[in-house]
Amino acid sequence: MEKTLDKARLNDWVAALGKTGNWEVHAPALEDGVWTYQPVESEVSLDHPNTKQPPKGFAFPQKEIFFSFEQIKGEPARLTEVKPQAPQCAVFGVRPCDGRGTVRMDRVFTDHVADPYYNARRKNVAYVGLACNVTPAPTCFCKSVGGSPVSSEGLDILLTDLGDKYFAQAVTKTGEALMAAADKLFAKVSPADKKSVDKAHADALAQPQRAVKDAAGAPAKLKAAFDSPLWEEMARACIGCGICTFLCPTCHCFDINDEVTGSTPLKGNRVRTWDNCQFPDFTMHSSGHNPRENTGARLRQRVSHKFRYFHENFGMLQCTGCGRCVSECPVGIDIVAVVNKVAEHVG
Amino acid sequence: MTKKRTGVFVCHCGTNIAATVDVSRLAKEMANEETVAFSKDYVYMCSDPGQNSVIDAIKENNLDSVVVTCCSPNLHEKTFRDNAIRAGISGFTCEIANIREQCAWVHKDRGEATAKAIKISRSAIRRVARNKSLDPIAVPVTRRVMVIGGGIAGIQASLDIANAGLEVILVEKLATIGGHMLQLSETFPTLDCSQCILSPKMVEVSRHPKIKLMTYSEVQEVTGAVGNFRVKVLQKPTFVDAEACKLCDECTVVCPVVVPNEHDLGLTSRRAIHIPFAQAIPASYTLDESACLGLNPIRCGKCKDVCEAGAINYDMRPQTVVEDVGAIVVATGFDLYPQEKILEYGAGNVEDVLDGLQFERLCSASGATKGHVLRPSDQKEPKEVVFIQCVGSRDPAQHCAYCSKICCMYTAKHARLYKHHVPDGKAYVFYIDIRSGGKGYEEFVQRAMEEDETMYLRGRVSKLHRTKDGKVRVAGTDTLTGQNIEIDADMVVLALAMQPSKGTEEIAKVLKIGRDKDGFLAEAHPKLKPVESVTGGIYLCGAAQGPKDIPETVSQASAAAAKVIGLLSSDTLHHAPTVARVRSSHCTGCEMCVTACPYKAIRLENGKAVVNEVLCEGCGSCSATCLRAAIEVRNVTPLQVHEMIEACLSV
Amino acid sequence: MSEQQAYEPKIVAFLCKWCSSAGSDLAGVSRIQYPANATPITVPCSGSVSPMYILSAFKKGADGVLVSGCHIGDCHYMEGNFLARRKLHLVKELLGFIGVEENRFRMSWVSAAEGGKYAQVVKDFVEDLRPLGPQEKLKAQRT
Amino acid sequence: MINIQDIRDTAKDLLAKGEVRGVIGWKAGTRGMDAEPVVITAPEQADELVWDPTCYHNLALYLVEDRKFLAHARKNADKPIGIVAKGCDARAIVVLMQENYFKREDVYIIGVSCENTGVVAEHKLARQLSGFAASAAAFAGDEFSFTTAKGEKKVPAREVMADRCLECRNPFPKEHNATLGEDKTGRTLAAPFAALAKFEAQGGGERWDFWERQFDRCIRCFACRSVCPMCYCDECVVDSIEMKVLPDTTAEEKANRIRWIERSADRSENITYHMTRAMHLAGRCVDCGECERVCPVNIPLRLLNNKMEREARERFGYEPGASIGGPSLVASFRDDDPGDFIR
Repeated sequence: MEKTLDKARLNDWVAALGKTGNWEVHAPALEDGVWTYQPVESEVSLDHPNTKQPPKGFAFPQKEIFFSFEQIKGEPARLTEVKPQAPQCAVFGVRPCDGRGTVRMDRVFTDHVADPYYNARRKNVAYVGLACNVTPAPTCFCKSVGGSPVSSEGLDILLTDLGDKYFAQAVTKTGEALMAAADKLFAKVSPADKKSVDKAHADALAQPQRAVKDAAGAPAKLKAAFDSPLWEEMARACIGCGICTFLCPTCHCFDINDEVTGSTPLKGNRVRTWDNCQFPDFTMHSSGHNPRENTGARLRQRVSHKFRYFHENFGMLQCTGCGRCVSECPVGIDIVAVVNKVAEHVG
Repeated sequence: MTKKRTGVFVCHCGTNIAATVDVSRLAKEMANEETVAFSKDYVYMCSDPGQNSVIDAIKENNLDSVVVTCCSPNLHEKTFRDNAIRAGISGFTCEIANIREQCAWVHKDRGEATAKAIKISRSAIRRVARNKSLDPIAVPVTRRVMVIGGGIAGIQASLDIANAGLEVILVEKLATIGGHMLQLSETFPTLDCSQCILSPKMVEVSRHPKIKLMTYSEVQEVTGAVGNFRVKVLQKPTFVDAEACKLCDECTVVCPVVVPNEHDLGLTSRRAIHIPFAQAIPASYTLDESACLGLNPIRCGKCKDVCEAGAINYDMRPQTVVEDVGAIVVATGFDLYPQEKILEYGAGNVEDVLDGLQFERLCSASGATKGHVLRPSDQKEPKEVVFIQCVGSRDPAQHCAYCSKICCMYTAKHARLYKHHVPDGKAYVFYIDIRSGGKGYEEFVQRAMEEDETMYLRGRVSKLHRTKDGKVRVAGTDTLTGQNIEIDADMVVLALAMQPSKGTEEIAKVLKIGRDKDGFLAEAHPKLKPVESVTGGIYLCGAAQGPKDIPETVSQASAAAAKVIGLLSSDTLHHAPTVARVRSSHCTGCEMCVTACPYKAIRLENGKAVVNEVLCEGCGSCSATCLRAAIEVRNVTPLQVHEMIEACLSV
Repeated sequence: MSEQQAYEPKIVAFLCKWCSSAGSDLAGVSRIQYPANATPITVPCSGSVSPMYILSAFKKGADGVLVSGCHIGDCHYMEGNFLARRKLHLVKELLGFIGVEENRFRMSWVSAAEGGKYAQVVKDFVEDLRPLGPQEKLKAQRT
Repeated sequence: MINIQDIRDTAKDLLAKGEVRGVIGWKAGTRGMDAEPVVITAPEQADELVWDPTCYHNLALYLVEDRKFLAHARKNADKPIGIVAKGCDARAIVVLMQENYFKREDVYIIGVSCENTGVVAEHKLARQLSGFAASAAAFAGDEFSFTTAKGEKKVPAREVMADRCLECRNPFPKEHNATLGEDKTGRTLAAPFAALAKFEAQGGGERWDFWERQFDRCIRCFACRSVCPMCYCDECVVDSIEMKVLPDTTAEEKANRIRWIERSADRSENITYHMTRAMHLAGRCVDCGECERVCPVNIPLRLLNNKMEREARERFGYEPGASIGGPSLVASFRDDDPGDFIR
């Protein structure tokens, strides 16, 4: 389904979703210099660079309680399942790279074993994307990893900014329902609209970006470079924080802990929280042995996961080129430069 | 770690606890605790059957730890730890939950008190669940003792300890032992001659095979702890070889420098080279470096020239001597409150206004006037003498708040001595009230009033000044008659307050022992540990601990000696094992704990902190300072406190 | 808890073994009554109270935290309370800085002879905590 | 502003003479305008070094990394390592030496004076550029210019300079082996603690509202801790696993670590974490501002540390990073420390 929407009517659509469809609408908002997804209270204006954090938290929140437990002395432990409370949620302004990120998250959490917590949330989230027909950020590289600034992969609707109106393309049934919820606000696509959107997309694709030089060859090259001393050298500045992965749209590692909330009697929750392969304790064994004990090994893991292991498991690169790990790294570790350097090194 | 099997023993303490705390509910709830394998309540846990039931329960139920919820640990911690040991488990896995003093006795509402008792008990159970079975640390002790201060207190303590067979090092700041007692003329209430009773003891000290006397010496630094102190003593040079000196006195004849004589409180003079007084121990001369023209034959050198024995040696230098001792007795005595601070009585600038010690020297046969009471200004016999009590004492607004205790008695003594020297003289005593508790004391004062016709006037002297005709006009009020009184006295004697000696202040710093609000050395407990300082192995006696007279000083010295003898009666001491432990894996060697430790018990070795368990007192300052959780006190670890906090906030 | 039941502040009281715990014993021996809101934890010395203990107590739901030690100059361990005074001053300032009511954290010097003072410190603390209501800012959500 | 060639020449000379085994400095980044930390080990690499207002990083961190690396490899360094250090970096080095982390002779400090300027605050810049990243920048005199997707924007230098630099009293590295640039000790571009004073002027209620919002945002990426040269512990007290396992580590120790905070990034846990960090940095934080800079969710962490710094200074007369031999703030005391808050 393809339609157009006057920019002036964007907020009416958002309001209609809240009223008729019981959708909770989230969109990027600037707070204190940071773009983050926030519940829309009144106005939305989709004029944002990509958000600091990807939208992955909608289906994969940083903390998820699996169940609660209580242990009374001499009795068997009592477990109570906690089901995620996930309202229907429409996320506006998702950039194509992050749309492609959701595809990868979906694969991880549904392919082999369907994660009930993820899926309970995921089925209630709709992504209303926004094509990047603007000058890309200096750290963007989606084109070189198989994506595009105008990709609709993983989105329910892709909006393209045509100046005074949006070109809206429903990609999924959910997307169609979202548009149908305020059918009257949308207009039919004219041939001129079609022409403008094609031009906008072509222009966007023509924008120069940084590039991973040979993404297709990366899996093999990373494999060859596994034991390279290059990793330690490239990670020399790495401080071992969790920014790159916590802000990544496709990083999905987690840890499970029992968090005690009371001791008389003993009770608490089993909790899943994001974990992070860049933290030194990520692979720490209780023996004290740490198979990835330096930042070089951890950088290799992160890059290899994105450009090799995920490819081996799912047939696609995990990196979508959003550039967050590059722009947000406090010390300038640059995944594009790393992959290219490895390629160059392996030859 | 396998889970603990703790026994909980809830004491009713008759109705002391049970009246306010629901003890059976407490015992029942504690049984629900994860680590509790046995729980009961009983009417008197500390009674014989109660204690036996604890021992039996430990054995029968295979318990490895015990919580007794009862009175303050100060009362029965030891009792129940001993029981634990008797039952075959470590005493350090027994903890007391204080639900009497800290709960039952201070709350009325049964519900609230029970709830609080549950939290307190639960907290103790959580703690004990992680207590380690520790054994006391055995420390070999040094069976030698240092006594600091060579007055009557130090002399008595030294003799008592030495007579028990322990080696004693007696350190005195001045060139002779004897202290203030040797300055006294006679002593109350018997009026026996002070020197006559003290000199034999001084000689005994000097001849005692177990006593090493170090005069003209000061303690500089003390390290270590009970059982094993290391003391650095600075021996100042006397420039006279005591062994060689023949006491011929030729040197003082030729010495050109004349300075006031301290022993006579400035009433006489001495030379730069001098013997403090004839009976000084050690019997030798001392060259006062500060007064001497220069320790140099070119400058003077007269004493050295004249000394036939060749005992004078200008090349003597201060020496630091290190002594290892197991215990220390502090007997650094008192000073009189300075007359300069008594502005209302002329701040020491009015002639013929003397302090008590000066008056003693006037009365003393060995004193300035060879035992004739003559007033300093004109060497005439004073016919009217006013004695003023409580000068500087009992005056919280301006001077000392406390009562100096001995002034009533020594003023009565002074009045009587005066009358014995000058039978036709008139003695007046201004007093606030008379405190004459003590054997024969009240009778002594009565005799001063009746036999010796001393005029006691109740009231304070408001001011005094010197008149043109060489009298001291004393203006006061007799509060019994309400009349203002003016006396033109020939001499006035002030019964100045006692204050801790200057040396006491210094030694407290060196030994790091506390002082009370008045500056006297603080005893560990005002009633039950009157001769112990708060630091183990350091004992107190004499006027450094508080104003007291000779009999009391001697008793206290003997008491301190008894404590020392008890402490050092065996070759090893047992030190509480609840000391700091370093987790060297986590220590980065930042030295913060080393700085924070008040006992210098931590040092760095190969970049890691190491605890000297003998010095460590387990205060935990290190643990609270360490940023890395790399040091903790055994059986009060942060993990234990963390869980106790949880217990305190449980519902 | 029914609405009739008034809010009762929960206090964790860290008492040094030598002075303040002994002082609270004296309050008991003297039968001085004071509110039951403060549960004591006896520690060797106020200097052993880590800032973590205070944060932890608040996180576990304490409405107030009291640290009480020997008077300055009387510390059984000579210097522990000096260290506590400096360290806990910083804790107090930091708590106030992030907007935690200053009356939630209290420090006192109570000697072994000051049973009455200990009772008064607890009374005053409870009175000062009452108007503040339950401490929710630092408390962990215990769902 | 110091001539970059002087830094390069100094580094080159040290490496060429073999006086140091490497020099820690900054080089141009690969991803836009920011410089990034680098360790050079050969004289010819010296030409890579740069010096501009994007040299934010407190390079003392890399001395810590270097020591950890050596310790792990069980190596002893035969020569000192060189480091280009701003005033704040040098103060951090002093604190590290105060805590015996390494010895003075292990380091060769090439001090660089910030003179009358400072580094750019990424957060301020983000506000100026509405969150759009700058692909290029030019730093000339009092006006900086930045290029973004939205075009070029000129900004007065002061508007985007970090508060820590504006308020810095010691832009000149007192502890050094060599220095470049003018000694401007005592200069202030803004009143010391100005940002703190402004924040503190609010009431307790407002302050809580503010911090509540901040702490709710924290995602516990621990970048603040990772970037801090003072957070050199191998294992942080708030981590819930035993990182330092030695042969003598007991199973009990491993099993029973205190969970001061849980892994959930809940407000209470986040607060406890940040408060603990502030306490642990009291008297040690040298106000390099790195924690605040790297925070991906813009929590103004410097305020917390600044508060502790001012307390230490005003109440205890203590200045972090002032002397290698002095005692640590919380391990020491003065008889007249304020105690009027105690009943």
